[in-house]
Amino acid sequence: MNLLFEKSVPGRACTLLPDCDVPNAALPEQFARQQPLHLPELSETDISRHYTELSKRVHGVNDGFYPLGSCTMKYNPALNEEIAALPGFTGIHPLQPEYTAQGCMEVLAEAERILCAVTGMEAMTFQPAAGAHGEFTGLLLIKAYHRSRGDLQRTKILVPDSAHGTNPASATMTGFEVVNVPSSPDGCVDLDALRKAAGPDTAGLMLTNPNTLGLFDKNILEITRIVHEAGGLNYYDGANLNAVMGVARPGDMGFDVVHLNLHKTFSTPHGGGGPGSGAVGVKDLLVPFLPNRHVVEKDGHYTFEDAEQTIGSVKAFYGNFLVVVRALCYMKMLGGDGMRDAAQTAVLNANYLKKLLEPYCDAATPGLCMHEFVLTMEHLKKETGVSAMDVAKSMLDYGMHPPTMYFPLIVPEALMFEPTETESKETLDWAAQTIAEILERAHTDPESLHAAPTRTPIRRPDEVRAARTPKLRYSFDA
Amino acid sequence: MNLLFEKSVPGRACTLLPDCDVPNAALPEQFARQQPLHLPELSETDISRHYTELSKRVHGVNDGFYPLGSCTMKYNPALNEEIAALPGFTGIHPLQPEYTAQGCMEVLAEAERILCAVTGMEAMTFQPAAGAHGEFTGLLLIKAYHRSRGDLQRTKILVPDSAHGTNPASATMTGFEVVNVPSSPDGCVDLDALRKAAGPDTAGLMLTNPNTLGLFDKNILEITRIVHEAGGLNYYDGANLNAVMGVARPGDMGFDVVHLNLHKTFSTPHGGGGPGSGAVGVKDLLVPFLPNRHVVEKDGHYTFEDAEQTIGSVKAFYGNFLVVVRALCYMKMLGGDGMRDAAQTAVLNANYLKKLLEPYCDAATPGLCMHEFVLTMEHLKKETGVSAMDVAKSMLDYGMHPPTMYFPLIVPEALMFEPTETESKETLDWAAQTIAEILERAHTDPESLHAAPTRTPIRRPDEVRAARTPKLRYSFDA
Amino acid sequence: MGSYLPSTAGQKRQMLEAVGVSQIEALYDNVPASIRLDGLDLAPGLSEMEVSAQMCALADKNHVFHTIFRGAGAYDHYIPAIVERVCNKEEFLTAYTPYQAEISQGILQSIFEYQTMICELTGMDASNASVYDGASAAAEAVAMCRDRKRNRALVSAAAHPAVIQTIQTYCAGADAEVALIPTKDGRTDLDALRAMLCDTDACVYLQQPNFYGNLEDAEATGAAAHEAGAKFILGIHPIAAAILKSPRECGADIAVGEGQPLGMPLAFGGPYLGFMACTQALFRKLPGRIVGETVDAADERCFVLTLQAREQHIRREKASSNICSNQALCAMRAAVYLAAMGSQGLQKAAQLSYAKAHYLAEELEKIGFPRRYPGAFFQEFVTETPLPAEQILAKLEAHDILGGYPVEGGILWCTTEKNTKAQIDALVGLLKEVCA
Amino acid sequence: MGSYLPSTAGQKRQMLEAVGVSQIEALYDNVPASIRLDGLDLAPGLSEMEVSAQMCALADKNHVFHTIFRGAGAYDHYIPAIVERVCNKEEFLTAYTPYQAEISQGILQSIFEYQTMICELTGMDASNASVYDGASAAAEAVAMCRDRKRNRALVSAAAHPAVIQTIQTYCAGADAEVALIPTKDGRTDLDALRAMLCDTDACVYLQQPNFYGNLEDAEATGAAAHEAGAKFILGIHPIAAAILKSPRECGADIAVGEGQPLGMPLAFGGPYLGFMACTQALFRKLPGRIVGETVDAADERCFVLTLQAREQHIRREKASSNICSNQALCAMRAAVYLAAMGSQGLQKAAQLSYAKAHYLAEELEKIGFPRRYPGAFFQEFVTETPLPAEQILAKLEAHDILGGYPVEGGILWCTTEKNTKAQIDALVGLLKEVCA
Repeated sequence: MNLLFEKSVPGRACTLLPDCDVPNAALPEQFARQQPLHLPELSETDISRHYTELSKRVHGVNDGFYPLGSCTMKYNPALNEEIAALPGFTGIHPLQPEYTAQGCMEVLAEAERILCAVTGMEAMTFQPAAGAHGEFTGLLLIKAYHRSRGDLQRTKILVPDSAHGTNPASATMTGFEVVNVPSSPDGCVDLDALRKAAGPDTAGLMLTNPNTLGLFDKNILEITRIVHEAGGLNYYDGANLNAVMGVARPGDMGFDVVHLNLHKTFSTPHGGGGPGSGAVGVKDLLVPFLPNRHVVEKDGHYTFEDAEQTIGSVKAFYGNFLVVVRALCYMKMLGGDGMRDAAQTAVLNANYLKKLLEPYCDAATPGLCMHEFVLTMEHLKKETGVSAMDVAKSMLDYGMHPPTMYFPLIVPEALMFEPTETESKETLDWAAQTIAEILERAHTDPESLHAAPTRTPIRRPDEVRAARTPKLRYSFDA
Repeated sequence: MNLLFEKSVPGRACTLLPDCDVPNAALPEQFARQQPLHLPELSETDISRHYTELSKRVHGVNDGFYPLGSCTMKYNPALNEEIAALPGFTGIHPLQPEYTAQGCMEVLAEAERILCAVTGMEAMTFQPAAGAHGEFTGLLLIKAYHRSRGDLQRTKILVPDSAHGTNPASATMTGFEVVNVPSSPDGCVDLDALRKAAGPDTAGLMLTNPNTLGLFDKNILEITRIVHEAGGLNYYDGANLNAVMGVARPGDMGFDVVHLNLHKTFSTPHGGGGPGSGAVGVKDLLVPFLPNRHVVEKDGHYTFEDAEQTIGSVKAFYGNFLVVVRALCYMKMLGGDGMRDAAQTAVLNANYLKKLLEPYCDAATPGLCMHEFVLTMEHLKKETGVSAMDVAKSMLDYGMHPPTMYFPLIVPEALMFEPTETESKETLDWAAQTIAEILERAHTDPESLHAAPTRTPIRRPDEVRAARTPKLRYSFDA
Repeated sequence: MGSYLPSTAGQKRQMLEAVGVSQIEALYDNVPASIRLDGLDLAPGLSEMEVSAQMCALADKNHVFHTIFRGAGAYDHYIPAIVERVCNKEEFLTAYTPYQAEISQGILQSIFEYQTMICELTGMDASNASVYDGASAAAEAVAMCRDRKRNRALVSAAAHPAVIQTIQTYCAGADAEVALIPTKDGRTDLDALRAMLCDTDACVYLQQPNFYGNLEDAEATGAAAHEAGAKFILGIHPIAAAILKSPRECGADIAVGEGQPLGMPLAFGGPYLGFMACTQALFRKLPGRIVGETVDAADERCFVLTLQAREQHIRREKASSNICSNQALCAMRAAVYLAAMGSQGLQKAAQLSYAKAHYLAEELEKIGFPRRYPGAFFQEFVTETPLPAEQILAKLEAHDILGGYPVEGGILWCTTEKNTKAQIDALVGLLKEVCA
Repeated sequence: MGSYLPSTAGQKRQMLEAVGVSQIEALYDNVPASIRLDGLDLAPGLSEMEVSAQMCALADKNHVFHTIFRGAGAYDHYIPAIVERVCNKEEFLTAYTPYQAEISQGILQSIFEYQTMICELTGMDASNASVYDGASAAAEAVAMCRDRKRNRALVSAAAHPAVIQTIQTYCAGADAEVALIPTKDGRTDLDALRAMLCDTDACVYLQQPNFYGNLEDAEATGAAAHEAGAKFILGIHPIAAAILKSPRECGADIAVGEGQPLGMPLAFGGPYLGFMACTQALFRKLPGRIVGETVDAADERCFVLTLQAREQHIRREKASSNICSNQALCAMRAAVYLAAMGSQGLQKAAQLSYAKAHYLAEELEKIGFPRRYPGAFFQEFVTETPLPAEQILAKLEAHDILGGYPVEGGILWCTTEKNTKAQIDALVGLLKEVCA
């Protein structure tokens, strides 16, 4: 379909703004733009139809099953959107006097209170805008902590090899050196390797638990003890909190700092890639370093305060506030029991789907899983030439979003499924049957899988060409 | 796709309401329902996905060209929806004290003032909920007028044969006898026939002008004079006001009462068939009979008043208020000049599209048209066997809503196009080219048109079966 | 200045040229010169920003009450968030009547589902796709019952006044008679009804619960009507219907009602929703659009507008109703509402509304607001007042409470599931204070 | 009690059975018993109706000012209705990062269009798909410029304080140095900058217009930076950019800014939008998602996430940024906003904001609020105040006006196209009264 720019007609416009009602004032010539500005010229009908057409070329959670591993694509409640659109939230200037924004501040304080109870933490900041931003913030806190003690030798962050790519990248951004810790054959952290890696240069460990294989590390208490004993701190990547909320708390597992993806675990929509919220919770020892503008309650009145040795700002103001509003709605709906129910059901759904699929393909790990699991198409590929990619692309033709492909890196031809708790048994049954059919077709008609998808708005894109000859914007000269 | 009832799972539910916080009270047994109540049991995910799927099986104005004649499917501005959703409008009880609802009352008064200026009327009621409801109301006013004068012999309403079916039906509902007035060969009212029909038993004339052939009756002043001289009143069916707003006024044409379709001319959305608003405007002589609860301003304060000899209520309260809100937004945007611009552009678009199509098929009337025009497929059918229906159904495959089919009844194999002013030249060019291709294919491959559509969610339905063995509800026993 | 016109001046020139006229005014040659306007006597158009500001200012001139104890035909029930979300989808909003079934299955199926739900609520066999509101639904139902021999409608005086007025207006149009059945103790007087009934009566219209919130003996009323050969029309509250005897159980031939409680905001009276359902014997007389199930050319189940031979565009002056545009989007709201509530949820809404009204009535009784009528009631009831109603209500309004509706001899109070015990207790406390 | 779980108890039992465990807790065998929770110390869940009431009550505790003369990093520009309407479409809302291009063209194309618009606004060659906000965009831009030899960033002290803080925080993380360029008369001191610059400086960051609303000599700043071999980063206001010299014209290597004015509500500080664009020479260093054009297997134009070799999920610890989730939906808002405004509309918004600020400044001057800094400014400016700022602002707040932002030595006023002459005159009248 055409681009907005290709639909543009010179002279066409929406009539949005009034004429000037004050004496005109002329911008001094030396500041004035000379370069032409090509924005599309369109009527409201054009715009509305353009985006309506685009909306039909998107698959969201509301369009169907979306078991994208590690992304927790659960249903986004309608109430959240209704509440986040209230003028009493959207119309508040971030710098208006605190006494006129007590409701917003209470939202932050209340969300903090609940999330601290869920994670076993002491305080929480909402400034980080996404999970990776939360990791960065958490590592800055760890860094500040060691510095404040004059413990300057701690330059290394331990990261298991099953970690999300953001973990090592965040460590690097924070000036740390990354030490990869291998997994043992059962998919958990290799304790011996960890013991070897941990030492006086260890600033901390970053761990996702349940990990990216969907396993709760049974040695979790030992792991965090090893790091603590080496003088390091433990960082919990909350990407997978949905498996354990209400069941076990990172704080009780021995973690000192945790980030949460409010847009994953707490049902706020992903918006095609954001905005998210990477709230960071900390234990007592890290409270003095929290990002600035932390909400504090005194006698029912809320104020912003800066921590004594604050790391400063990781962005302007207080974070993606409206995302926190949505998460608070969700948490109030569920309450403590509801969160536990949600987690347990997410785990049940994953195990059920895994069980349904196991007759047709290989799981990366045997037995029970948490909220997600990984399949490997290694054998399939050897036998039929059909790759994980082919299987995933075939799923597109059935109106199903594929699982995460080729992750975690330690599993060859990986497909990582996270069905979430808001999917019904009917949907899981249907998905399993559909995937089974695809896998069967891999043997009988592998070509059809290489050629998939065929019923989608476009066929497989040429990604190599995109990267080799980058065209990153529309060219008006062409 | 499945029905909500087929997706229902016993025990599944949304958690919407709290438990009872007052002492329970038991409904006496003699009033209690015994009959089972089968409502679907669904989660919010189920509901959201169900309607998302349904939304993809609908063609709205935002999905593409919608030249449905006589329905004025113009673009529905986003602002209208934003304003109509304001709690200051949606949260007002119709029976709350007038001093707490002055804004709502001002909306009605302001919309009345503008629409009176547009139509040349003295007062306006918003109680009627749709065009046909407006006709009914208007005829009740005419009836009340004659009665009030003791003129009880006036039992007939004159209706041209090109009229919408609602006109004769409304006349019957109001206890009048319908006298059909034929059209002359040029598509306008046959003046001689009208003179013959008009007499002391004439209560009034119902006329659509421009008429359903898209022609402005050049004898309009003579027509209304004939009826007036016979002692009847003139009723203006405003379905086609979009052609002339700002250009000429029904009041100046000699009409005494007019209904407007706010959902057509004034850009409020059609909602899949409603809610609309069939506002009725009247000249002085009918003011004493207006429906009750008419807003009146006194010293900047608004009150509801009942006219002296009110016909009563045609529905509860004051009409489809939120539809009036939307129309007022639109009218404020356009102002007087903008309305004229809109009308002229609607007429230009129709003439342009007619011009583009004339090389390929026959127009029902030659020369210029107003905001809509009628094609006849009579020759095409004789030559190729392809009917107006076949042509219309073929258009579905191109993402275009067909024109109104088989109306007006006086034109055989009629297709009635109303492109409206919010369509661009590009769209009209595309539509004309597409239709030309279809018409060409009627000659080369008529079968393909009989078989159309093929790219729509369903193929042609068996309407005869639907009517012969009516299944009007889902059966739980089946 | 505002405009939604895509055409640029240059394009208009091109199009005029193609049409063969030199200027746009020439397209109006048929319009007599004497009535061509120079311009409208209206303010010039505004920008979107200005219109937005003006309209918001109008909305701000209204007061949205924090707490509402008023019903009287418009009810402040809870609207689940999913209702607004679904019905705001532009595809539903910007489509028209589903004439072209191939590209309108979304709307057709949703109406079919709505019709099924209305049949379930009422216990009836067939429902139409909606009419304008509860009052016009009642008037249309009366029209369904009339024939040459039976031309009079008996209407309970305990029905909503607007319903009575609308029936009267419609009947006056059709030169048909309406007689009011008197009330006794806030209920329809059955003895009076029996005495009135004669063989030219087309139907009896009863409202359950009635305008005063009281529960009527609907079965006996229906039996009386049928005995005289008249049809029985029952007007119901669609949430109360979840726990009250269904119209079918009461012997009704036609069930109608105001669908506003099913997910429509108060909105100063509209758009609301008129629902209509009837027995198998009558369904061909139902006015308005009706959706039916059929199959397409590929033998797949699908839905179409059906039984159109009843309608005005086919029958013209022989049609019994002129309705075409209805309240389709409101019907969709009702369907989404009922899908979200489910049977259990709807029964809960009814039960909560009932329990809260009874708690409030009890508490009011204690402080000198005795109930005016004896017997069973649903979510509304009339009390007498120790002070003039206006005085009491004004005091409540100052506390951001919209009190009950003033009626002859007292106040008509209403509760829904939204009225918490705390709100009720606060109301009672305030009234006590006012009347102390 | 609230729940979004479709599974019924019966279905859960079936699924447990299929999995082969007797109860759901058994799925957590790996969780050490010592840390298994009995329950959370939280209130029980609520119904949707209760949550809605509680959250509305929180919103009601905030005050939405009728008139706003405050900017300072968050601007009350007009948001066209079409922006909200389009971006509320559930398909856009509920999708994630467009990993699967075949079913994500809607989002990919919208980002490609956004990238093009940002390039047009800034005059740059390449834009990413957005970062968290203007402050983090500035910090990421600084990171793009650093290498082993050049590790220090020079940042104008006249930039927004939160931007400065964020750059400092990011640099502290990376053990990189930040030095503030002092100001003189409310502008970046160019002489001081020239004196500071040395060959270990990675970049100079300048904000235009700066925090005080003043227009900087951006070209000269850029020239100075380049002379020292440092990169030049220009932080801009995206609406002002419609009429101000573009970053390209000012010689910038990287342009960044806070995209909030492009259709995002104030929303207590977020979500907002960080935009980043750069020259051809630097685009491979851009952090975050980038969408590129390509063709599909049928040779049709389509769009994909591209240049992923830069990103963390490929490069892991060698990536220069960790960003993955960004502000995609905000970027869509900006694109719809810019499409609705068009070039003319955006220039009008800029020109109106400018003219109104200058009118306000003139009127304020007349009543004893002289401008604190000389020279050209855009839509914001600082005035001195005859009374303490807090006292003045409190008075305005009582009249439902959010006055300017109190800064050292005065008040930072701001106007947008939304501030009518009537509002400005009323403000001035009120101030006159206060200070009389």
